[in-house]
Amino acid sequence: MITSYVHEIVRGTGSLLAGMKVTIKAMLSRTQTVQWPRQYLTLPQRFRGHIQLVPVESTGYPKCFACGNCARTCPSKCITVKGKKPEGAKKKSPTTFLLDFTKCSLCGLCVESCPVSALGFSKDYAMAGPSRQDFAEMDLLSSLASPFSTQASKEKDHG
Amino acid sequence: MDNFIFKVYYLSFAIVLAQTVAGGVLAVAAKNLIHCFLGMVVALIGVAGLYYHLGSPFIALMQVMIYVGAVCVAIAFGLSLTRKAGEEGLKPLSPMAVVPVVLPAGMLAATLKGLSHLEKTGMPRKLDESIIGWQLLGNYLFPFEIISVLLTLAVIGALSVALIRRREKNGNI
Amino acid sequence: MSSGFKQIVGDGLRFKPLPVDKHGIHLAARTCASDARDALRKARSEGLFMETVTAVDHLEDGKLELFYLLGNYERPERTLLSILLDRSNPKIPSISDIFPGVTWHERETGEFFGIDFENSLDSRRLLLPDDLEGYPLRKDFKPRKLPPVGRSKPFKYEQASDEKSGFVLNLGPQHPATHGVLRVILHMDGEYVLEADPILGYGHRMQEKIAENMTYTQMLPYTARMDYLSALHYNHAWVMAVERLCGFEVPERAEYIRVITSELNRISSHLLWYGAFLLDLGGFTPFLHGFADRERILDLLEMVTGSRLTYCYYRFGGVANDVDDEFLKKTLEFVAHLRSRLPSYHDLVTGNVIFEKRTQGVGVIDRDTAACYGITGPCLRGSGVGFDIRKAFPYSIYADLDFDIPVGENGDCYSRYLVRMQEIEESLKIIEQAIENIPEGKIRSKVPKTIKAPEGIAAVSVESSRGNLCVILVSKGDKKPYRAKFRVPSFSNLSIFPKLARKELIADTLAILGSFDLVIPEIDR
Amino acid sequence: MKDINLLHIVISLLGIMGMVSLNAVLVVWLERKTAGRMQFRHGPMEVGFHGILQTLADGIKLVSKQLVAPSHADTALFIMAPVVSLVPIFVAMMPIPFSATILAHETDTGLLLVIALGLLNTLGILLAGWGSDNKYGLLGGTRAVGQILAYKIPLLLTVLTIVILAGSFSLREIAMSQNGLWNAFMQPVAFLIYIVCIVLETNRSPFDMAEAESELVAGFHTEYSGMAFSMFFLAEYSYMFVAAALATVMFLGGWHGPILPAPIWFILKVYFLLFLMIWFRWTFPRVRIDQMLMMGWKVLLPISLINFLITAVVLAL
Repeated sequence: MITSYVHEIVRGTGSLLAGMKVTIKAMLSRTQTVQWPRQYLTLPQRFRGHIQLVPVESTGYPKCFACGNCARTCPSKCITVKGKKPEGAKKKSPTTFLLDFTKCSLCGLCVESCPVSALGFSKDYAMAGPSRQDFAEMDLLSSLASPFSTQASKEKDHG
Repeated sequence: MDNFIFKVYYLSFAIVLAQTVAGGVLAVAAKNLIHCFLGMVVALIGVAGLYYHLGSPFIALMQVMIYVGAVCVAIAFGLSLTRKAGEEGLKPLSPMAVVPVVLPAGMLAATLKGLSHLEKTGMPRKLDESIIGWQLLGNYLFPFEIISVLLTLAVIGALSVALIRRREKNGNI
Repeated sequence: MSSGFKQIVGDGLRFKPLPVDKHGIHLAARTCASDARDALRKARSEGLFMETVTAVDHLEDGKLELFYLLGNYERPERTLLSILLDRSNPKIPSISDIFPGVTWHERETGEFFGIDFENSLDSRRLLLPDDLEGYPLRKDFKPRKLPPVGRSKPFKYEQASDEKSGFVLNLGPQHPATHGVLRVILHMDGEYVLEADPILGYGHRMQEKIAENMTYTQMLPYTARMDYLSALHYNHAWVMAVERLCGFEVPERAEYIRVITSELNRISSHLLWYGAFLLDLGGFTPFLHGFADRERILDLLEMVTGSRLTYCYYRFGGVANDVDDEFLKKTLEFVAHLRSRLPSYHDLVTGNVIFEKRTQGVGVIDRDTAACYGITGPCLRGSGVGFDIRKAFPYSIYADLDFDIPVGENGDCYSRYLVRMQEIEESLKIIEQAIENIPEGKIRSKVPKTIKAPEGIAAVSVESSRGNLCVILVSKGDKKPYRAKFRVPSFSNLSIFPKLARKELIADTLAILGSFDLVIPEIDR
Repeated sequence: MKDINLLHIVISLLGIMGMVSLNAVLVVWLERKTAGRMQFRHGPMEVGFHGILQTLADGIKLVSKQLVAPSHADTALFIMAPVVSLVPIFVAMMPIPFSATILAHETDTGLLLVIALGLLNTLGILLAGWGSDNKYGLLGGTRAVGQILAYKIPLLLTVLTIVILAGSFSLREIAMSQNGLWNAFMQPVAFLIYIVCIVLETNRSPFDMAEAESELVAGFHTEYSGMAFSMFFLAEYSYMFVAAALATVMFLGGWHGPILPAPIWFILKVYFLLFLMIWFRWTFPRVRIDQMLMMGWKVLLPISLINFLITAVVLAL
C-alpha cells in the first residue's frame, strides 16, 4: 500500500512536470498572433466580406442591371434595388442599391444568384461607425460611377 | 523623549483595551451571526495586543495564530456548515443578559480597587520565551501530554460523529 | 432493408405502412396511441433509443401527426411511428415513464403544437416564454406584434423556491461555464448539487418556423447558425435532406470536398471543445493552444469557403466552389502539423494527474441510460457504444474510407475526452485518404434554379461534432418545406444532465456539463 | 519598549506601501506576459515598453471606478473585507530581511508574525464572501475557510522543521544560518511541501478554490468593483510576494549569493518563486475542493510530519 501511495505521488508529480515542460516550451517559441491594427494578415482570395457592386471595367458603371434576383434570393431580405433605363442604354441601371448590413448574414447567395456577376465581396472587415444607420442603409452605388449623374460621382471621387 | 514614549504606550494600550472590550460587546450583542464572529475575532486580536503590551510578543503571536487563525477559522468553518447562518439572525437579548455584564463589571471594579493601592512598577519587561518551552517539556510534561491526548481524542470523536451524520443523510456520499 | 422493429414489436399490433415516399427511414408505420405505447415499451426493453418526438400540422385535414423517431445503436435502422391526432383536442398519454429522456422532446412538441401529453413527468414550457399565446408551429399561428425595441416588458425572473433545500444557486444564463445562454437552477446542499434543472430557450430563434417560410436555398445559411461550431455538418444535413427528397445527384469530387471540409470542421470543433473543457476545469492554457491550431483550420476553410465560422458552402448537388491544389497541399501540411502537436496536448492534459482526478469516474453514462435519453456522438461512444452515423448510415463517401470509431470504456468525462481526442486523429486519417483519392471532375450537378421538392418525408442524419444530427423534412411539393425538424444532438445530450448532476459536487457538475460539448444555440434553435 | 521608534515604523510602512504597489505592477505584468507567451500570444504590448505600464493604466481605471455594493449586502463587512485582507500583508512585510541590514522591523519572532498575519487574509476572503450577499461569494468564502484547515498544519510543520534547524524564529537569523548550504537542499521534501502550501495559501491556481472562475464566476470578489476589487488584487499579489520572500528566507538562503549585491539576490530568488507560481497557474487545471482537502490531510500532513520527525531525530543524535 505504501509503495502504491509513493508511486502515485511520483507519477503525479511527473505528469505535472510534463505539463510544465509544454508550457515553458510554448513560452520560448514564437507567438502566433499579430498585433492588429499595426500588422495585417493577407485575406484569402475568396474572403466574403460585405457585398459590393462590380463595375464594368471600361466605363466604371455598375454591371448590375437591377433585375432584383439578389434581393429575391436573400434570406434576410436586406438588399433593396431600384433601377431604370438611362437614356440611350439597352439595359436598366440601378438607381438605388442599398444593403442593410445589420441584417446581412454574409452567406453569399446573392452573389451566386446574380446572372451577370455584378456582385462581388468586399475585403473590408474592420468596419465601425458611430451610428446604426451607417450600416442599416449602406449605399453600394456610392463608390462607383453612375450613368445617371456623371458629374456628381466625379466630384465624389475627388472629395 | 521617554515621556513621549510612555504617552504613546498608554495611548496604544488604551486603544487595544477598548478594541478588546468593543469586540467582546459586539460578539455578545450582535444579532447577525457573522457579526458576532467578527466581534470575537476583534476581541481576540485585542487580547493579543494586550499580551504584546505586556512584553510578550511571542505569546501575542501565538494568540493570533491559535485563536484567530485556528479557533476562529474552525468556528467560521462551523458557521459555513450551519443552515442559513447570518440570514435569520439571533434572538434579541433577554433580561438575563444582564448577568454576564454585571459579573465581569464587578470583577473589574474589584480589581481596579485593589490596584489603586499599588505603586506603579514601570514598564513590563520582555521575558525569555524559552523558559515556557523548558517548563512544558520538563516539569509540566505529564499534564501537557494529557492535554494533547485529550485533544487527539476530541478530533477523532468529532470526525467520526461528522462522518456518521453525513452517511446517514446522504447515503453514499 | 431489415425491419428489426417489426420483429421486436411482433405482428399483433395494428400497423399501417405509410404511403408517402420515405428517405432515410426503414420502417414507417401509422398506429394509434395505445398501440404506440405498447410498441415503445417493447422497443425500450430491446434497447432502442428515441431520436426525437415531433409533429406536423396538417391544417387542411384537421389533424396533427405526431412522430416518434426511433433509432438503434446496434443496427442501422430507423423507425418512424406516426400517430394522427385530432387537431381540436390533441391528447396522448406521455411516454416519459418509458423513456425518461423523452420528457424534453414532449415538452417541446407540446408547447409548439399544443399537444397535451397526459401524465407527463414535467409539463412546463421548455423553449418558449411563458407569456406566449398560441402554438407557433401550427400552420394557423399568427405571431403577435412585437413591442418596439426598448419598450418591451422587463423580464421577470421567477423566484426559485427554497423548498427543496436551503440553497438555490442560479447558474447562468450568464456564467463562464455554461458556454452561452444556458441557465441551470441548482438546488444545493453546501457544495453538493441535489437537483439540477436546466432552463432553455434564452437563445431561441424559432428556426423551424423560419424554415417553413424560406425556400430550400434560403434556409441554407440559417442552418449554419444553429451550431456555429460545426456549421458544415448542418449545411451537409440540410443539402442531403433536400437532395434525397428531390433525387439530385452529387458529383464524386464534390463528395470528397464535402468530406474533407466537414472533417476539418469536426477537428476545429473538437479543438475548441478541448480548450473549453479545460477552461471549465480551470486550466487556461490548453484553450489557446487548441485555438492556435484551430486557427489554421479556419484559415484553410476560409481559403475555400470565404468565411471562418458560419460557412455556407455546400449547395444542392455539390459545393459552392472548387478546391485548388494549394488548398490540398496546405491541408496535408496541416495534417502533419497537427499530428506533431497532439503529443503536447496529451502531455499538457491527458496524463496530468489533476485532470485525471477531475474527470475519471465523473458523470458516468452507461449504455442503457444513454438509450433512455437518446445520447449520441462522442458522449455515447465514451460509454463504449460504437454508434456513429458515418458507419451506421454511411453517407457521402464515408463507406469507401478506412477509419475507426474510437470508443471509450467507462462512460465518464475522461472517456469522452479520450474519444474526442482519438476522433481528431481519425479525422486526420480521413482527410489524408480523401485528399489522396480525390478525383477530378465536376463539383456541382445541374439542379433546377427553383427547387420544388416532391411530396414526401426524409429523415437524413449526419454525424456532427456533437452527435447524430437529423433533419426531418416534410414536403408537400411546394417551394418551401412544409415542416423541417432539426433533431439536434446537444438537446438530447443535455437532457441527461439533471440525472448525472444529482448528488455531485458543483465542480463535477460543471465538468460534466463541459464534457458534453454543448452549443447552446443548437439546443435552443 | 524603548526600541519603538515611531518615525522608523512610519517610514518603513510608507516604503512597504510603495514596494507593494511597485511589486504588484511588476508581478501582474510578469503574469500577463508569461501567460501570453505560454499561449502563443504577446500579452500586453500597448502601454509602455512591451506593455509594462499596462497594470498602472488598469489600476488607474479601477481606482476611478465606482464601488457598487449590492442592495442587500452587509455594507460594513463588504467595505471592511478588502481592508482586512490587505492591511495585514503590509505589516507582514515588516520583518522580511532583504539583506542582513535592510529590513523594516527586526523582531525575534518574525516568522511567527508573518504566518500569524497571513491567516488574516483568509478572514478577509470570508468576510467578502459573506458580506456581499451573493451565493457564489458565499461559496467562495466558505471554501477559503475549508482550504486553510487543510494546508495550515503541514505549513506550520515545515516551518517548524526549519526553525529547529536554524534554532530561531528570527527571519534574519534563519537566512544567516544558510550561508553555506541552502535549506532547500538540506530539506528538499519540506521545500516542496512549502511550495505547494504557498500556492494554496495565496489562493492561486491550481488551488484557486475561492475564486474558481468556471465554477463560482469570481468567487468571493464577484460583487466587487473599482477600488475594493483592486485592493483584493493588490492583496493577492502582495501576499504572493510575502509568501515567496518567506520561502526565500527559509529555503533559498535569503540574500546569500555570489557577485551580485545581497538585496538583488534576494529579489531575484523571490521573483523566481513568483514565476514558478505563475507557471503553475498557466499550466494546471483546478483541483477539486474535496481532492484538495484530501491532499492536504492525506499527503501533505503525513509527509511533513514524517519529515519533521526525521529532522528532529537527526538533530538530536
